[in-house]
Amino acid sequence: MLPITPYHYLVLSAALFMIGVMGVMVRRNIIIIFMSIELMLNAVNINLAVFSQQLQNAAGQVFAIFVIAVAAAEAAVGLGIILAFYRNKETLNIDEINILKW
Amino acid sequence: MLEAVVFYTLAAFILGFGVLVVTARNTVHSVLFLVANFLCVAVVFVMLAAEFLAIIQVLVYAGGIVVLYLFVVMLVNLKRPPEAPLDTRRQSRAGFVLAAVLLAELSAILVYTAGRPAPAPVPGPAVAAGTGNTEAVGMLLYTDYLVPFEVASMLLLVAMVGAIILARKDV
Amino acid sequence: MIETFVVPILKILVLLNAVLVSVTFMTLLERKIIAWVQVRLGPMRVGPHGVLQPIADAVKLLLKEDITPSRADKWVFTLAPIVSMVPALIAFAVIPFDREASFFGYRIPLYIADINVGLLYIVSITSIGIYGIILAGYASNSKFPLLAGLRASAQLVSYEIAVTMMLVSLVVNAGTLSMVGIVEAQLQQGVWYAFLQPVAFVVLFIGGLAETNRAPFDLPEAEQELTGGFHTEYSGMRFALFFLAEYANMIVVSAVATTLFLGGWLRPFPGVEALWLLDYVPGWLWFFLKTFAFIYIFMWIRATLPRYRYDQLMRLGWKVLIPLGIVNLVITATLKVLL
Amino acid sequence: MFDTSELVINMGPQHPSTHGVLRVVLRLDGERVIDCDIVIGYLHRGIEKLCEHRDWAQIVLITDRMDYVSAATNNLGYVETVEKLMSVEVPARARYIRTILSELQRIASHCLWLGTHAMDIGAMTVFLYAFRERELVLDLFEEYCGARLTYNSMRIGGLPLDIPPGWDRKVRAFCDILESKVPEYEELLTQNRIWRDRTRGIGVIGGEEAVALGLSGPVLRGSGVPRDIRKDEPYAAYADFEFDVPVGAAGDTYDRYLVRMEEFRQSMRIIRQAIDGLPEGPIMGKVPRLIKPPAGEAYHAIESPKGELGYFIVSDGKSNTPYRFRVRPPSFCNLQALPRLIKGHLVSDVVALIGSIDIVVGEVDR
Repeated sequence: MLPITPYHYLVLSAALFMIGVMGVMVRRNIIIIFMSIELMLNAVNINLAVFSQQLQNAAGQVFAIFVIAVAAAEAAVGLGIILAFYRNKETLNIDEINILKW
Repeated sequence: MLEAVVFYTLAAFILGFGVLVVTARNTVHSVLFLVANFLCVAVVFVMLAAEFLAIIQVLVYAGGIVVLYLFVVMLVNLKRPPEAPLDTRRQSRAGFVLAAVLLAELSAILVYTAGRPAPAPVPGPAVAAGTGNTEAVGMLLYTDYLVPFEVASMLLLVAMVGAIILARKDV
Repeated sequence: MIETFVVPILKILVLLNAVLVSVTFMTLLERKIIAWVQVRLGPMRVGPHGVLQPIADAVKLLLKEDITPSRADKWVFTLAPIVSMVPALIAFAVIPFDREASFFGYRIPLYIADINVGLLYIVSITSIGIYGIILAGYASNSKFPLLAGLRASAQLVSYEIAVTMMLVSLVVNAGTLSMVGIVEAQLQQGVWYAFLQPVAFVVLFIGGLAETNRAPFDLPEAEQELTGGFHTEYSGMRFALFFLAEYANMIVVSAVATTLFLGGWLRPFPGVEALWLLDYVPGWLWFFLKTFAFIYIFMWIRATLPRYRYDQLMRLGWKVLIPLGIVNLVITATLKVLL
Repeated sequence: MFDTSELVINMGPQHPSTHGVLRVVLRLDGERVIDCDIVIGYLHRGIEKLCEHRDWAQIVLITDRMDYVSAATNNLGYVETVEKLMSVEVPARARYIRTILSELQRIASHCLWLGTHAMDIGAMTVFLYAFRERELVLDLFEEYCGARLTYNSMRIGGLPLDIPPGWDRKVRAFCDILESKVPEYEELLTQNRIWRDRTRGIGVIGGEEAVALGLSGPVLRGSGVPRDIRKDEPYAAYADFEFDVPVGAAGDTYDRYLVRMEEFRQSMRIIRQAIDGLPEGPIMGKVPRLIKPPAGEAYHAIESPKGELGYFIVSDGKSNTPYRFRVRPPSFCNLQALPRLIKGHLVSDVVALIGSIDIVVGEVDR
């Protein structure tokens, strides 16, 4: 086994990102799509942490913390919208959430 | 050696749980795999000497955001059967293709840069020996990144108000 | 080799066993204490004064049929008790019982790890424990547990905010996040933080009651309303795990409160030289005495107070404790800057 | 908070807080109760019909089984109704002892109510304290008639037994004990912040509406209506004693609680007066060996611990069984206020309200 370099982490991050993209594209359940977005954000966070360590600069971690804060805001509002929507339409399928009016 | 073992195990778990999040038939299981995934990512952060980030990851992501997801899924799941896992129409095939293209692009970047020397360290704030990175992160947050920090707090406040308004019955 | 592997593993084994055994006997302790409050005797049949009752209970629960409801989500149903038990146990990793003790010539610190984010570690680990209750509520596929699960998630998430807020003002005083560091800071400043931060202390105690689902905040398992709450559908050992997790959490909260506010292994009035006689009592004994006092108060409260209602609980959390936390934090920080 | 749909929950018939086999079907919006249905009948034993096939003296024993935590008042209501039908004069001593017994019974019943009500709201110590005192009452009953729950303690025309020697002293001693214990309960509950938060403003019902719903007993008096049959239409020996009728003001769960707590004190007051003034004399009036009331009908109500317990009995004057036997049980009539009281409150309040109404399912279903 080779020593673990930042490239290993980057590949891991890319693969995780890819899984997230796949989830967004393939799944139709809006909650799953939200979770796939969270996966992608996590992949980004891994990247930031790796670069932070590589460059000996904590700013990368600060960015990761901002990402988490934004993810929290996104989850709160997004799930609020989902619930409000679900109350009216009784569906979570994103294909049926395409009319922007009800 | 130990690092390699831990890394590969973690990587396997992270990717495995990631795939399960996307493919699980039951949304609640999906959320659970997401939690497991986040916990593994937190361990990766510890390996990268970012303890504070790891803790925040567990506290905010696993302990806060995903609880919210679970909450919503439980409420929504009360009445309906789980949906079919994958969309069988063309769209899903297109999704696979697009994702593969993106993967190819990213790996191309990696391959392209693989031979180059690693960039030199950028001097950050001085980290006193033995105190870990919590102080460093805190220092940065409250000095250089004070404005973004305040903006983030405003964002959270607005999100909170928005969520409360959205969740009200009489929208 | 011995230093890096054998000693920590031994410590972990000893601690795990100690926690599990004390958790088992805490069930007896609670029954006895409540019985005495209620002018009863409590368990008396198994062993002298019922001291073997926990063992009898454990055997009974182990031998009982372990029922999984047919419409339950089997995997999650099995996972839930484990998820609630594990965080309670691993939280002990950073709790310092004493500075160090000597065994056969070795000077061994009486804690498993002293990480520099120890306090945050505990907060984050306990936030994972919520999943056990929510998942149990969901997986049972039954209405009472579901209601309990919803109650629990809302309750725990909101009280966590208040407690964390208070911990922040404590950290402002201590200047460190390490559990050992916090105790040392109390030694240096010569005062228990319970006297320096009385508001934080009280709120942490109330929040601790809420986070361990103890009376008067035991809504998720309110027997009279929800017929047992989230563990209605559980039986046998899985039920026992929930029970043990609750008690283990109680120990964690008590131990954390002791470390943070009552000076951990320090003797009372660590700054007063005149009480040097107290230094002869070993530190870990002080620690256990203080922790026990906390646990006793937990049980005492359970025997005395009625139960809050869900909306009152949320009101208390959001409209009293959290604003109190913010005010306390602002005052602490201001004083810290000015002084 | 986040809810999307109504949830229907079955509370009971097996549920720790429905006080027996009561089934309450709740329709919830989140934790808020939109509506509720009460399903009764799980404990129906056909007592009224059964009584129409037993002769007059045997029925006393069946009435024990209605409100089984308050058997003596059930007996009293029945025997007084038959006495009214037959126009029998009951000797003073018997009437005094009956009064003592029914007030002791009231204390026992209120102890049970207090214990279970507090337990439902989560104060489990009060439960054991209240049961400790109830046990003393049961001891007194055991000494008087040998039974601890279903006493069969009265006869048409009087009493089966005179009080045992020294019993009056023990009753007085019990009153002294209880006198010191009631403040103990109050200390745990009345001023307790959580208790007040849990009971104040819960299940408010105004006086007029309470009357319209046919409520009686402490539930009615909690709403401020000073209706007490002991005072308004005195029976047994109540006319000879001084006592107050406590009333509430707000008509909520807390006021109903206060009313019952005050009734503990008033009951002790009545018992003490009765013991002091206990006349000598026979304990049985003049009744024929074979009881056969003349043709006619009678309705007679007494104030049982739970409210107005009325018996309506028709005799055809020929057979030695009642022609028609009908009970107006206070629990049943009070229970019908539950849906009205519950609406808009939370699940936790449901148990507080069921406790506050103080039902015994044996009496509801008969």
